[in-house]
Amino acid sequence: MNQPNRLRQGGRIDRGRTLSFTFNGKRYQGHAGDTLASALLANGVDLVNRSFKYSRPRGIVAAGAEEPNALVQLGSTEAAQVPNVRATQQALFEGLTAQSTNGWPNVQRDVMSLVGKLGGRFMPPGFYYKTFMAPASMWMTYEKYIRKGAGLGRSPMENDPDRYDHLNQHCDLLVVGAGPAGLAAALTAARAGARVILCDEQEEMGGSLLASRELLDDQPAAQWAEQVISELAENDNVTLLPRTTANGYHDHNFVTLHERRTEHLGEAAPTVDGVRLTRSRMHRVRAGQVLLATGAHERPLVYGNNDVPGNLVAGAVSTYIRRYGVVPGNKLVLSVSNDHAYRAALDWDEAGRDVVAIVDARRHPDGELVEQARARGIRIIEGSAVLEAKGDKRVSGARVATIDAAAFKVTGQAELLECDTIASSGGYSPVIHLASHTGARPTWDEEILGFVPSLVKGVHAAGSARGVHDLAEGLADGAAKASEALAALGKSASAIEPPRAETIREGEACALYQVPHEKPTLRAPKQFVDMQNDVTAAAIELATREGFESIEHVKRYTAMGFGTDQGKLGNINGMAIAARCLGRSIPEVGTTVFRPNYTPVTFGAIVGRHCRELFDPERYTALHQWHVENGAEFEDVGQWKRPWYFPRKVNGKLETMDEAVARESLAVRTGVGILDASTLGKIDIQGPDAREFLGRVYTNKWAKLAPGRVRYGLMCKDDGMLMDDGTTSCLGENHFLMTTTTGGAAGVMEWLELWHQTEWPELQVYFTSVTDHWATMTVTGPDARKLLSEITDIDLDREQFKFMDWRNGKVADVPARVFRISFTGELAYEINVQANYAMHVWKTLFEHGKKYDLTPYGTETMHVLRAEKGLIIAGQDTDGSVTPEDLGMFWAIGYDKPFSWIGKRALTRPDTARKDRKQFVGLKPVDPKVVLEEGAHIVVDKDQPIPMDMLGHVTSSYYSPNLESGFALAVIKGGRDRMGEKLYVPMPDGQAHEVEVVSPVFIDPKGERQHV
Amino acid sequence: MFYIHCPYCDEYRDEEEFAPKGQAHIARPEDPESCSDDQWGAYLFFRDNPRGIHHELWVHAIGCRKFFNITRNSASYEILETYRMGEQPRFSAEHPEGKPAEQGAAVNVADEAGMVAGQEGVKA
Amino acid sequence: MSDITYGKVATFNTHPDASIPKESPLSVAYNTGSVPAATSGSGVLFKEQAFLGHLILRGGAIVLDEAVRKVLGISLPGQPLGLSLDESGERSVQWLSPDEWLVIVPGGEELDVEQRLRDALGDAHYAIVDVSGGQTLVSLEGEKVRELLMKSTNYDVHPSNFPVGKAVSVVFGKSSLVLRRPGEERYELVLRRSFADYLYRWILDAGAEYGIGVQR
Amino acid sequence: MQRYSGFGLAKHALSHHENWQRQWRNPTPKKKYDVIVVGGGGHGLATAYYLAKNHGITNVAVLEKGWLGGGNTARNTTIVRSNYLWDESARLYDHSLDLWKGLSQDLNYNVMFSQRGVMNLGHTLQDMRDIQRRVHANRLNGVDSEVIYPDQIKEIVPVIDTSKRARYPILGASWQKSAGVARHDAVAWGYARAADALGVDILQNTEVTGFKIRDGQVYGVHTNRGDIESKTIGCVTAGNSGVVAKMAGLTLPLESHPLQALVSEPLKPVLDTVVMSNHVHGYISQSDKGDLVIGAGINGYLGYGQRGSYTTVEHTLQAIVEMFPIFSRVRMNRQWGGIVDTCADACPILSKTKVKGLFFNCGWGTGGFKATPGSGHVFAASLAKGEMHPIAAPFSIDRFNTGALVDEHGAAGVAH
Repeated sequence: MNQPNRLRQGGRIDRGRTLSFTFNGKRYQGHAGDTLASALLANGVDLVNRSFKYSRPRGIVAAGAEEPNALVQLGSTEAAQVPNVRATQQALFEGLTAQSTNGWPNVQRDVMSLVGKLGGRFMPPGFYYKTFMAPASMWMTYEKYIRKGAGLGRSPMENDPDRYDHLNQHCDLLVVGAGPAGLAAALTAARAGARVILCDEQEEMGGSLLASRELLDDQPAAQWAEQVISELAENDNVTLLPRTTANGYHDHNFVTLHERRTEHLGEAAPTVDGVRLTRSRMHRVRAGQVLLATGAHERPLVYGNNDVPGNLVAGAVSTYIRRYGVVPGNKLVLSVSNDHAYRAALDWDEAGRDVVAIVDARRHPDGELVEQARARGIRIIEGSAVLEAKGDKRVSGARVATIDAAAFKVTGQAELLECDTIASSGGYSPVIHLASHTGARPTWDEEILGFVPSLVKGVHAAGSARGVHDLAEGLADGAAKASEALAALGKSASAIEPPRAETIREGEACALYQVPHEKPTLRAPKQFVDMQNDVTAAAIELATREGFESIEHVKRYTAMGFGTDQGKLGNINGMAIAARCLGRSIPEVGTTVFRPNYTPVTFGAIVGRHCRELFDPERYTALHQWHVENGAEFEDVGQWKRPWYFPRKVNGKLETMDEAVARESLAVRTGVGILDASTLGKIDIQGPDAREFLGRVYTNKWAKLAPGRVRYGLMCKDDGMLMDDGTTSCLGENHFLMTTTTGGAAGVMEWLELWHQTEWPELQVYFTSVTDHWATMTVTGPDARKLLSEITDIDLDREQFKFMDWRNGKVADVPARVFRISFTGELAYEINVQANYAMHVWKTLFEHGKKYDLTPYGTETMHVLRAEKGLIIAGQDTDGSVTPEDLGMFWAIGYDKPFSWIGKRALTRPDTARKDRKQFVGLKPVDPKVVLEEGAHIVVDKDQPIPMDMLGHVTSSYYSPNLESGFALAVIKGGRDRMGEKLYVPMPDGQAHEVEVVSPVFIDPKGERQHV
Repeated sequence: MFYIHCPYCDEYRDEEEFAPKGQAHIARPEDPESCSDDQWGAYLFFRDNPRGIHHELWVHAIGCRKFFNITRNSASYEILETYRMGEQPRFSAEHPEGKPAEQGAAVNVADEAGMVAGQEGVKA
Repeated sequence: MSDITYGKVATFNTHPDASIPKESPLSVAYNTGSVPAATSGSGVLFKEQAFLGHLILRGGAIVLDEAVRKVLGISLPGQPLGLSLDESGERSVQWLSPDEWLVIVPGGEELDVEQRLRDALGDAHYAIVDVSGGQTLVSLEGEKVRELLMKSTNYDVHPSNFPVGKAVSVVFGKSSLVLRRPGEERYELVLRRSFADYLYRWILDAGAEYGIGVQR
Repeated sequence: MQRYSGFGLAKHALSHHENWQRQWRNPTPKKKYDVIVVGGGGHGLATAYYLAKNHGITNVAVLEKGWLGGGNTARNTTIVRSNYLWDESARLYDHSLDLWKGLSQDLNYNVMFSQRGVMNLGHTLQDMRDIQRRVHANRLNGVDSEVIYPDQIKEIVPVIDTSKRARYPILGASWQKSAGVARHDAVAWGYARAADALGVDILQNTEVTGFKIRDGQVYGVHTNRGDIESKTIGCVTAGNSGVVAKMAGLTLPLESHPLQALVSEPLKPVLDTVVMSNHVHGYISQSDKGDLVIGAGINGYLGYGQRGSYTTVEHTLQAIVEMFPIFSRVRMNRQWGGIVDTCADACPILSKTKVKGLFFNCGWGTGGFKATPGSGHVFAASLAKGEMHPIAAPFSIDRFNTGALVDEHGAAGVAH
């Protein structure tokens, strides 16, 4: 028989469907409905991994999300690799390929285990902090070797073939967990007509009912679950999400649910009708109310060598037997502190295998299940516990003795019981993780010996999740809590009548966490608390001895709870041990704080479809396609794609940027060029107080700007620093069109609204963004008038249509507003048309522009041309610490305006008024071939030793084919008083370029060219 | 991930649609020129920064684009109320349970026409 | 002169002769992206209503209501997030904010509507802005539209929260748009021109699993 | 103090680790100290240590309302670098970097300062201008820093996507080889142990509830464990500074915001350096345990909840997967949040106040961890002398009134 531990019958697997899989290179078989863990156990695979620090052999301990050991690397191809998959949560599929994450050369014969065995005692908690300090220079070398041991699984080295997405959900009630309480809750809410989402992390909904011994309405509990689920599935207002983990609980009832849509089907998502399914989906749920029916995790007992394969938690044993038809061994010793766990022995017994003994820490256990076990003749060893497991790669025996739990000591002679499996139960910890994500601190409940969740507004817990472990009570609790939750929304829902469940009388549990050993903890065999991080009881004891008294300190010093399981099995035991060492109670030691995620979540699922070509919007102008077709290189400006330059093929070779820019700039200075300026922000401003408003937000004056005229303005924040600039045109007495920088558009729009809505609501003015409505084409250069006159009815006569005028008319038969403004210093017309017609106008300009060699240019040439004119680019020549005065733009500062405009007051602060502030100047390299590096700094003394005194930096720098020289703009301390001074720009190679401080206006200082 | 009741759209909307804009009720001094440097610095930079109940300015950036105020607990993140520009909060550090009705939320601008009128006193 | 000055405000007829070619904001998407054909199995049908007239109306509700009724025969939506249509369904007024509405009319009507509104409004304080070149209307129909919307926006599009006659500005992918519900089976999106290509690609990607089809 | 060494460790192993001493005492508060440091995080403990070690002032109490090192020290992404733009900040952070280099030996506590290099990527032309500007300034200030380009980036970080495919292709980066990461908890513990050994009283679970001030001079604090007197008090309370200042009747020019971070599951080593991107907004390194340590952005609202918005985490991971598409199948283990006190100019406050004897060291925003030794060092000197140390002087509160801000925003939108 190739699945030695598989029972002939029972369980919820489909024996008719056999699946093959590969683990550590060896092929095995399992069945549909198996998890990888149940299939491995069915095949008698004990050793699934090596531990992280000591490389100890490890087996499967649990059956769900709490599993600390069985982490595997999944995937048969490089691209499909998934690290650290929990075998207990991975559904088996045909062809599944997995490997242990640790162990070299393999998990059976691991070289590092020698280090673990011999060196383990040299690695107490904090050993890194105490060693590797000498000599100081060696640390990086030591660390290189330490890093070699890092990590569990490995990242794929190829790109993910899979896709992910998000679904935004809203509901009245989100029920997390489809066990008894969750199902009762969902049914209650659904029948009341509420919008319900029910999610459950497992392959199949039903939770503990799927492996329960109890009957509901005289049928197996799983049948009741099936009936409820099918009723819910029929209901349009209910969304059922199996294989879906509620992984994070965020503020105001925002819960993320991670649905694994295809991980049970294969290592990569299948393709259906030519469309690849999304591998997983994040449901971003905003719930009116949330009901947590997340159940409880069983706590294992902490005893010597409790990590040897064959040690399991008791409930997992039942789950494997009842749900998967797998008995994970032959001879069981069960060590318990409570009645509930007796089920494991009963199930084991019914599976036809040998229960060696039940070792009960209580002196006189007396519940119904105890009686049942006794009645079957199972040996019950009272007042005792397993002190220590024997065995290396599999349990071979259990040392058992009577103990005094309260006094923490062994009171009797140890007896060695031969066995291959030890199951233990120290009680049940409600799964409080999600409730704790909200910041609410859980509280210790002495009656159930566990933390119960504190709940913020809108959150409820039911069933085991709040310590109501009895089945009948849990069902009723779920229904009652759902009805309370809906009442909080003002909806009435009467709790459903729960199915009949027998009530099993259970005896009182006793508190037992770490089992005492004959030897003191520091000398006893290793007693593991957090198996994934190899944290032992001794480590916790040592931490407390060294003064780490807060549980947070203990956790951080020992790394307890920092694994991928976040201490689901170990944290409470660890706290109990810390409490014992410190002589305090568990609640005095503290609570544990859980953070999202409940279980790890694929980055891809969090990213969703916001990746690759949809990572961030690309904004296009109406002329984008022309730019692409004409070979433009693009620059990212905000989210816009702007043409950067248009390289031409010259002699079969594509121009470099420098070549293209030189050609483009000369074309503008000598002929005519054209720029797509549509990305500039444009804001329509209407209202009787529009003019007053402009006067308050701009530094300069607006009172007298007449319709038909345009003015340049500077905008500051109230700290006096330049924020944005642009031109504003007067369209009518009460009507203006403001332009902003491309990057500043949204910010300026919000800025205007902010001031209007919060400070000056009495001003009658409205702002509307028209950035996308208008396409803007700048035709500029000495031939601009000639070209434009061919296709417009506007009178372009220099006297009729002056610099800083705007006119309207038709361009290429399309109604247009034309602004005679210039960012190049040349004659320029900015043509604005409704964007739908832009392509026609643009193409018509090129048809007529052929004879003038109309040259399209991009942002780089625009930068060169404007820099030659000394025109700033806000955000490049300024950086949030530059005032209009620093820029020397006194002509644009209305000192005597009646209203104290935004930014004015700040200019007179002591530092802002300093005379030696950094001021905007031009720089001319003494060697004309030199193009200074943008960002380079300027010094007086090039030979000054480091640190050098920096005067300022180069903000813009280019080669100018017009000047036949490099030139730059800069901000320099006291720059305006340094005209003609020779300064230096030191470079990394030790050279220093000599530069002369000059006016920032390099071409046409009188502005004659733009006025022609 | 806050769920914020926009007092203008009159419904709860996700935090992603909103942008926080700092402490609420900071009025620009009426006469900046007569402010001392310290007074101007206080207006620009110095903030209450309380742990607990706090009034803050938000804008429904992707939505109605209106600015409004939120009274929120900066430790628990619970939102106690949202209110329009020009209105006064009902909840505050002094009145964590809310002011009695006759003093609080005096201006409740229900109709759109009252909008502009309701904005008077914005600077308070 | 295309500008006509209304008192102290300029209006502008943006339209040339009908013979002049025009391009909608989705032209790049159509020309360079994929345009899947609609089939009987398409769970979502995407159809652009290009070249409509879009106007932004600013002002007090009471003042505007009368003028809008007079000019368009539609009442200004009485509630926030309201959407009113005329009988033909071709003209609509949508609440955007307490003092802002979006009017959509058949293409070419916008200047006439603006001028008639201005005539009706006289000296009141208001603003009307033509934004027709800056946005486009898209309709989505089909049984999977709601799920596609859920993939794209965090707004609750369940009929109980988003009934016919409602319209909202929402986050959509990493951009934003106006989402409208003019009829039981029909949803509308108002896309900003510069984001249209991104939004189109987003919608096609989200709709792939529903066999989305584009009607042109 | 019990000296730590590899040899000592071996000796302890043989005695089953039964003889380790406490790393710090749990003393009873005295009535009076020469100096009180409020706040037992990295900066506060460093301040106390340097007061004792460099200035011979050992009658010092550190008052910590919770557990030492439990605030931002325990919550940051441990990046240590000094390539700041402005002279003032470069001096401060480079002073700190110098101290980092010998810190393990100085404290006899391995803080695992690992100089694996930090790169700040540029994705736009303006990014590159800012990077050039900062690197040039660094060089002239004597700070290790260079500009590198995609080929070099790919060589240092083979798993990064430097292709043109990206929405915002990588154009270059600034690269500080001597920068790196350190083990955050160890820094707090190392300082605590060393300060304690010099006589400093570290008082955990001791919360300041008010200040005793007479005639404009501070002379003590009220705490939940009784009043404690001192005429020199330094508040090093990070995110809680606004709340503490209020107790002394002061308002500070800062706000406390949530800042989040997250880690992946542990992976075999795949990323050896720290990679930061201002533009797509995310930063990442891999710890010695194998976790990818990822920093998310700051939220714009006030928040003392140690939680932030989920969208911030989403955006950060989008950025990480954009830069490292192979990480798409890697899984996020855990996220958490801290409270960062931020000033308008993204620079700290190291300052006297209107109350004589009361000093503040705060406003480190998102970048405090790297400054821990330097901040403690200059703040201790300032407390000892009653006058701000020259490196600290530019960071006075007055700058918010005079306008002399040290605006690091342009240079470090992700100022970690």
